[in-house]
Amino acid sequence: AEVEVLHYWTSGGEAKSAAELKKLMEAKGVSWKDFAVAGGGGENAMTALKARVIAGSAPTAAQIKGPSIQEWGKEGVLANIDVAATEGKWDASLPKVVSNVMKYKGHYVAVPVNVHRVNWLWVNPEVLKKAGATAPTNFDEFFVAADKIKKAGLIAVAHGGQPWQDATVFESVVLGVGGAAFYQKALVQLDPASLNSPTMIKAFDTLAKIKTYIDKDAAGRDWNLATAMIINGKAGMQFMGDWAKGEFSAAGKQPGKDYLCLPAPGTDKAFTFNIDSLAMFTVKGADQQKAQLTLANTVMSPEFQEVFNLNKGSIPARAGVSRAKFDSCALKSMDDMDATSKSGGLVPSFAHGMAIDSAKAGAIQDVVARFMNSTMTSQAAALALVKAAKAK
Amino acid sequence: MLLILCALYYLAPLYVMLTTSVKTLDEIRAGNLLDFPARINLNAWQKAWNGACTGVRCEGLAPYFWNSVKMAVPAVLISTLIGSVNGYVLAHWKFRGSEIVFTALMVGCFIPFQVVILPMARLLGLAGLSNTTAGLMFVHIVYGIAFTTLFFRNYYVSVPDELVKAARIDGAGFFRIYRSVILPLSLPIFMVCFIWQFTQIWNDFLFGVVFGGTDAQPVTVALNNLVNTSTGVTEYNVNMAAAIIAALPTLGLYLLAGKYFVRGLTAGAVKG
Amino acid sequence: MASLSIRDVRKVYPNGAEILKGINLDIEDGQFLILVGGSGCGKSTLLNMIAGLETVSEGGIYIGDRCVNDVPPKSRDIAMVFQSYALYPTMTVRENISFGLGIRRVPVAEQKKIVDRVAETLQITHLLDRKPAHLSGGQRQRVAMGRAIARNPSLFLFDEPLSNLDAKLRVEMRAEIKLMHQRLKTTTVYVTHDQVEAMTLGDKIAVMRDGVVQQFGSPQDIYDRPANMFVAGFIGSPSMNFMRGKVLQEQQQLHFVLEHQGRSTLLPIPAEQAAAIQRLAPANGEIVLGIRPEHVTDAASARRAEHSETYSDAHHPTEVDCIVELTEPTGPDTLVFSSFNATRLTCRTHPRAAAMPGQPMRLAFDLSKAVFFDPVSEQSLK
Amino acid sequence: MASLSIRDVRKVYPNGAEILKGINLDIEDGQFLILVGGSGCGKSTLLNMIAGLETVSEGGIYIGDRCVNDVPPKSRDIAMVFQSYALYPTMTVRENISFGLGIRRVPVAEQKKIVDRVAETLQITHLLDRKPAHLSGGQRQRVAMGRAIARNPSLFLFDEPLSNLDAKLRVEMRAEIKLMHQRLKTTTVYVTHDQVEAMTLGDKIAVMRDGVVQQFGSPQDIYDRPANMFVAGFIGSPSMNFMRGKVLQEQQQLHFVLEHQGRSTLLPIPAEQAAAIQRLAPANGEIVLGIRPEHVTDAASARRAEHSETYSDAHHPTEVDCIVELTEPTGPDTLVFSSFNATRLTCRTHPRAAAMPGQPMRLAFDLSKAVFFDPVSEQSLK
Amino acid sequence: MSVNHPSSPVLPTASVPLTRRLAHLGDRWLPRLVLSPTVFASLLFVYGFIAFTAYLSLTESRLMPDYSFAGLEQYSNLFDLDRWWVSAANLGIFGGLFILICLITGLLLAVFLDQKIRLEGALRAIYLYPMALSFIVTGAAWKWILNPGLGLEKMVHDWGYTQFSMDWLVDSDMAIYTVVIAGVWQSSGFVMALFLAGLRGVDDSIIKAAMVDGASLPTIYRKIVIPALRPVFFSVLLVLSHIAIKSFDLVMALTAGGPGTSSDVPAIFMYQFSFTRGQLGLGAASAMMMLMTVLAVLVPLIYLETKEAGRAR
Ligand SMILES: Nc1ncnc2c1ncn2[C@@H]1O[C@H](COP(=O)(O)OP(=O)(O)OP(=O)(O)O)[C@@H](O)[C@H]1O
Ligand SMILES: Nc1ncnc2c1ncn2[C@@H]1O[C@H](COP(=O)(O)OP(=O)(O)OP(=O)(O)O)[C@@H](O)[C@H]1O
Ligand SMILES: [Mg+2]
Ligand SMILES: [Mg+2]
Repeated sequence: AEVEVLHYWTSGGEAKSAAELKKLMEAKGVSWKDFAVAGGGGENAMTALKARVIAGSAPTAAQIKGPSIQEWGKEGVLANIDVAATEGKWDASLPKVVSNVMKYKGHYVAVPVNVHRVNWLWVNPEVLKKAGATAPTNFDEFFVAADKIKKAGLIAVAHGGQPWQDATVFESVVLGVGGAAFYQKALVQLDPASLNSPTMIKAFDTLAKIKTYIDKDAAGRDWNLATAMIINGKAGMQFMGDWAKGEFSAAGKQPGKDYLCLPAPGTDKAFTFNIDSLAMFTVKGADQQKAQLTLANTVMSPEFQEVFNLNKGSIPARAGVSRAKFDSCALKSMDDMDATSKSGGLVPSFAHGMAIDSAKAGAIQDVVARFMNSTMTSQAAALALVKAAKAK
Repeated sequence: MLLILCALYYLAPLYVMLTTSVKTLDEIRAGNLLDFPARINLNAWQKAWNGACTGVRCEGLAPYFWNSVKMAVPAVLISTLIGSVNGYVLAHWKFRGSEIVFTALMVGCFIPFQVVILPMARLLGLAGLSNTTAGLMFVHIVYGIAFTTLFFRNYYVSVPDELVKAARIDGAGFFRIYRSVILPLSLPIFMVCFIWQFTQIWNDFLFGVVFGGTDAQPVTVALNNLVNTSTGVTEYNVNMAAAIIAALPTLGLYLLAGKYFVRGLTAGAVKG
Repeated sequence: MASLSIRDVRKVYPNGAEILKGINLDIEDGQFLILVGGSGCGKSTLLNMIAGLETVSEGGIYIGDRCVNDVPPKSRDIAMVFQSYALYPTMTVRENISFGLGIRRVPVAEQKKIVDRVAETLQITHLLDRKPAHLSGGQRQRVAMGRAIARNPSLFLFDEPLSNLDAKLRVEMRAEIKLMHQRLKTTTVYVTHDQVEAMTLGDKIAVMRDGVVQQFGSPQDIYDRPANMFVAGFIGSPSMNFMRGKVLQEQQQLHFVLEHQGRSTLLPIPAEQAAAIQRLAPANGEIVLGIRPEHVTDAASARRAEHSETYSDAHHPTEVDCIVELTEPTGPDTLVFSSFNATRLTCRTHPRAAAMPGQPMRLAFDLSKAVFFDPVSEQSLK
Repeated sequence: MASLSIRDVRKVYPNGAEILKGINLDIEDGQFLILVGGSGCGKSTLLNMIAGLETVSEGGIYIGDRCVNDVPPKSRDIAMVFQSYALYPTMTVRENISFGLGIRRVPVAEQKKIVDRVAETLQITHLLDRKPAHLSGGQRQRVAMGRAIARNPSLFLFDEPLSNLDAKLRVEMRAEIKLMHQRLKTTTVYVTHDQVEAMTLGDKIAVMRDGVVQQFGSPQDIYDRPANMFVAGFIGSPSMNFMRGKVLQEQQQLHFVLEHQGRSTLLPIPAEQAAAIQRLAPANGEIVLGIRPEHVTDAASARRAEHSETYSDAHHPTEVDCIVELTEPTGPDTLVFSSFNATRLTCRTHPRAAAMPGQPMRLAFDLSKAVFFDPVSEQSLK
Repeated sequence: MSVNHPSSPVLPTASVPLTRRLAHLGDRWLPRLVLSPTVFASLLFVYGFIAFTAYLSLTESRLMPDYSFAGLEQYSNLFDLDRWWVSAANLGIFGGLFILICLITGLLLAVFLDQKIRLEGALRAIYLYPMALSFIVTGAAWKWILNPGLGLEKMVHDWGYTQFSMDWLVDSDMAIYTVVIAGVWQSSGFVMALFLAGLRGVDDSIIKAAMVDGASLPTIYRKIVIPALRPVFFSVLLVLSHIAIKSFDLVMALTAGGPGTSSDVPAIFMYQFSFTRGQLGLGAASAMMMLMTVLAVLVPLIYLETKEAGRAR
């Protein structure tokens, strides 16, 4: 039997992590057919997936996440894997926020691979030291530090000018400026009043200011190249999810020493989560179905969750994974997740398609991208957000 | 001279790609874009061919390269041949409505390919051809015919009708005339079509990624994956080497047969 | 070998144009039929229909009593030579000639024998291994002819086979085609727009205009007794002269009144024509005199001809003075152009008799060969 | 208007081929020079050199005493008409004609006047707003000519301007060109490979072969006294007949011995030629008799001609019997082909005198106009 | 009809041997038979799919085709989207400039190459080779060259000219022009080849005639040769507008529509909305708009051309 998995885990740490899964599957006698489609934040992958589904030859599993799982569920092409879930007692080991996302109409149709925290700020302490700056905890401090780095002749903020990266910074800023409750109202419930509120305008103002610390070559730069700038000491700070850690690890860097992982300014009480998951598609033949269940079990197994997340920089989606090998960043992530899930600071990442459906998310992303790449005023941007939120 | 200056502009990207591909990473980072490589280093080529990772697999471009060959060669041959026969009919066996057929076919050149993805996927699925080289070939043939027919028809129009008449009187039938009289005359236009179709099909990305599945992924998709797959640092030299490898067959075709290209165009493919 | 009949044939192209409007022609086995006419009159269309390359819209084409309307070209037992020769450019001369034989499954040895024989007849043996691109125009023409002969068809079709050759070669090839026909005696249909070819080659000529046969007859018949002004003007080089004028009866003799620089000269009309004219001429007595250049000549030549009446009819040419406008020495004769009441008149004179342009000259009109036409219907009066 | 001299002109193409091998020609102001010769003999090359479109390898070209070797075409004050007419396809007829004027900065009003005048002369006024693609062959020819006339150049160059027209039109346009030249009197160089055009149009003819001028003279001169067998065969249609044979002195009279079906007939040679022959003939006494078809005619016509000696020299034609192989009626005359010792002989006879092929016929040879050649050097004996 | 031909017993055509009649029928029907698969394929795969897309654009389709009718709603949504108008405007800029510059450079190169210069073969190959590269490769190479931190700008800075600035790739106002640069680089060689072929077809004697008429070489090209290339212009326009309107790979590889959405073009727009954003209906509507643009450009062009050709006949 074999499983075919469509994914776009192609950069540094991701690719290594995917390779682990392949190894584990092959150890269980299931061969792995790699259907990697890189580029464009999964755009090509989604196109290919649609073509495959329409052709009636869906892959065993595909990297789909968040509300999209529901959308696919509506199309009736996902497989029910409750069998594996009961057997593996997933309900018990998955936090509610996670398991909700994995279910369609109360049945498991997808397996979570990990939980990413998006609201991180990655810092090169060397650079800070050279510039005489200290690690920021809020935006005021952030801009002080940024000014110093800039004066030292280095790039303050490493960034890649792609819409999803713009959105990543944006959501961290909104979270930092407005707090979790505001974030929830604005970017999850899309409340028009919140979207066009002074807070939102302030968030845009902040974003506009951050823009001034970004080098002009950022346009089109891949995130990992931006991360590389931190690693090489060319730049001081980067807003990026915890997958950036994979790049640091791959470069042999130690957390706390060679780099710092800080919550994005003003968001230490919050956690934007981004769950990677594999949605399971209906496959034909008992053999294939068995392989699919094996895949689901393997993905959920603590062993896999451990190695995968060690490589990728994220934290396991399930409970019961040994914390021993995880580094300080990951441990902080785990703790914060626990804490925020109780305090209500645990919010879905809008930039990574966890909060709202793809049409609205895309529309908002367009607004942010336009704001980042033009002289649009904050007021206009806020108004545009209201309009974008109506997209269908 | 002006022409030489222009030539430099045209050559610059190729030069950059070539030199970059034989530099080491350190040299690239330290040096200038136009610097000549200090030492020619073929490791990047080696790696691009059979070592670099595309997604989880780390087999380089080689397997995908052969996928492309297996797909492109038959697709080019078949679409050219069909185009040739079609052009022959449209130029020398006109019937009521053949002009309309021709115009209608021409419109086919302009359909945006994104439009056809979903319905085509469904049809391929029904035919059991999805994710196969055969399926990909089929798609390329279907959307290549419009252009090849156009080329051949315009070329064959310049072949005197009297040749066909003479052969008919000599007793030859439809296919015999095609084989004995028309085909031997068609070398220049075949070259044009080969070049055009091969370039189009070999360089296609969209169909490859959508209909190629895992087994039939062509080299362009692999190149894209390779360029986007990185382990820490972007290996520009490997990427450039890969890009050149992916372009080698078409480049080679242009260099070998480029002469025929202009000649074939001159011989009649140009006319609207 | 076969006779050919064309009965009420009409051709309407899909675009609705009626190109042939009821053609009737009959030739016997072995005859040489010429289709002649201006460009676009439908000659090629008719030939293509005989060949089976175009469908017949109406009527019937019969080759040796068999209606071939629905017979495909390859089964009609014909061979055709095209204006552009239509040699297969990628084949050698030998292959060109044997192509049709090969298709008809003639054994290879036999093919070779035929090709060699044909090549010898046409003196192209040394060219057999060349490609058409390496042949001169005349050589190509020969090969095209060889390809036609090789098959030994019962009907030859030629579509302006000589019009791409230069003047000299055209004259030579014309004679060769005629000799070949004399030898092979294959029924032949030959399209041309060159009236000299029509005159010299044909047993029968069909003069066409706008899809209608204007006259069908032997060359000499058409030359001497054209049915209408179109045929009269078309056949003969230089063209027949046409002069409009009145007839005048005087002293038992009908005259044509030639108005000229304010004076009128009376040209007596021979008896036979006079009768027809009196019967058919329009009420106002105005008719068109058609007279060929060789019948308007210098007075001396005319007088000399009169002396020995061997061939000329017993008729006394009338002499008229004129001013020469232009002379064209062709070698054996010199053409002299002059004007009568704004009508250009061409005469054929002895080279030494022609006066210089601007000089006066005395011309002799021999009306015994003249033809008269109705100026409205343009039909010959007879 | 200008005279034209070509002095020792040679042309070597970059590929090393020597195409013109020392050409010398002189014509006076207002004369009409014809360059005639087979395909590839270098006529167009020479014309292009006169136009300045090709460089001169050696020698000099003088237009009105000025050496123009290094003068660009536009400053030579010439106009040229091409075989393909070379009309500018995207311009209307009016624009075509006025293009050269515009470039020479002729005021627009003036241009219009010139175009209108030219158009009227050529009767193309109604075509002025059409594009060349919508014109017939003859109309295009006229426009090309109009373009040349409009500029009123001092030298006209024509490169086979009529060869794309059909026979009928060619004859008409030929006369028009001649008339135009008579009116404008512009010095003209005219390239053709049609010897009839050469004869009828030229004041002077240069017959070329392989880059060498074979003979340069007036049309009648070249026709009557060709310098060699090439010129003799090239000029005249149908071609001059050549017969190889011995001369025989008998009773004070030199004879040409015509061997024929085992018998020999003696053809007496007129006195003047006889002298030259005796002086120049090769030792074995074998020479080539060149006689034009119109001087071998049916016996009756010959006798008739003899009666009135107005133009024919006092010479008694010799009658010979032969078998007719082929006849070609052209209308005014009929050509009769016969063979003497495998040499084809063409005769021009009265239409009614020609016998049927295969029948015997009595021919009369008029040697007074014959030309004799050295069989080796092929030069005329005189 | 039947005229005075009493004799000649006419053989009925039915007595023609069957095989012969089949052969005849063969030659009449074979052409249509041979063409029919193509016609069928084009009906299905081109027109069928266009119809399918047209229908989709009238439905509420989101992630997957959904056949409930929604009227023109998708179109009104589309026209409400700023991003659509940005991409349309970009297509205008890109298409216009790309076609114009390709035409001019292609024509100039062809005219210069036509002057019987040495090296013609080599130069021709150099101008033509970019055609051989896929847009993916072209995009990657130019992205690198135009990248201010890596390519041209850095190079010139290294040479000491630090004022030099070539940052179009990352400037949202200028990014679309970099697409033009790369597009021209790739396609102008092909245009050159087409024009060269056309120039070679121009009757030599026309040029001679113009020389005799007194025109200088530039005048000859301007007034006579280039106007005579009209049909070639038509082909070139056809091919170039085809490339421009379908340009997807190039933009994707070079700027991916960025910075932001500033270099977005309709092809990318429709791709993203149809496949990434789950707004298939909207994507279909944009595709229909693209198609209509194509037709709006092509139909008059083809009409004019055929009319011209028709009159010339
Ligand atoms: N396939 C066709 N459809 C419509 N009209 C046609 C077609 N072929 C020829 N014609 C028209 O039929 C007429 C006669 O054409 P045809 O070729 O028979 O003339 P032709 O007498 O051979 O002239 P030419 O001497 O120029 O060869 C022309 O006016 C031509 O335009
Ligand atoms: N550019 C050239 N380079 C080399 N040879 C040439 C060139 N142009 C013409 N020739 C050769 O020069 C010879 C004479 O050519 P030219 O065109 O003058 O002949 P022509 O007498 O005009 O013949 P035609 O009657 O066929 O027009 C030919 O053999 C031709 O092949
Ligand atoms: Mg014809
Ligand atoms: Mg010439």
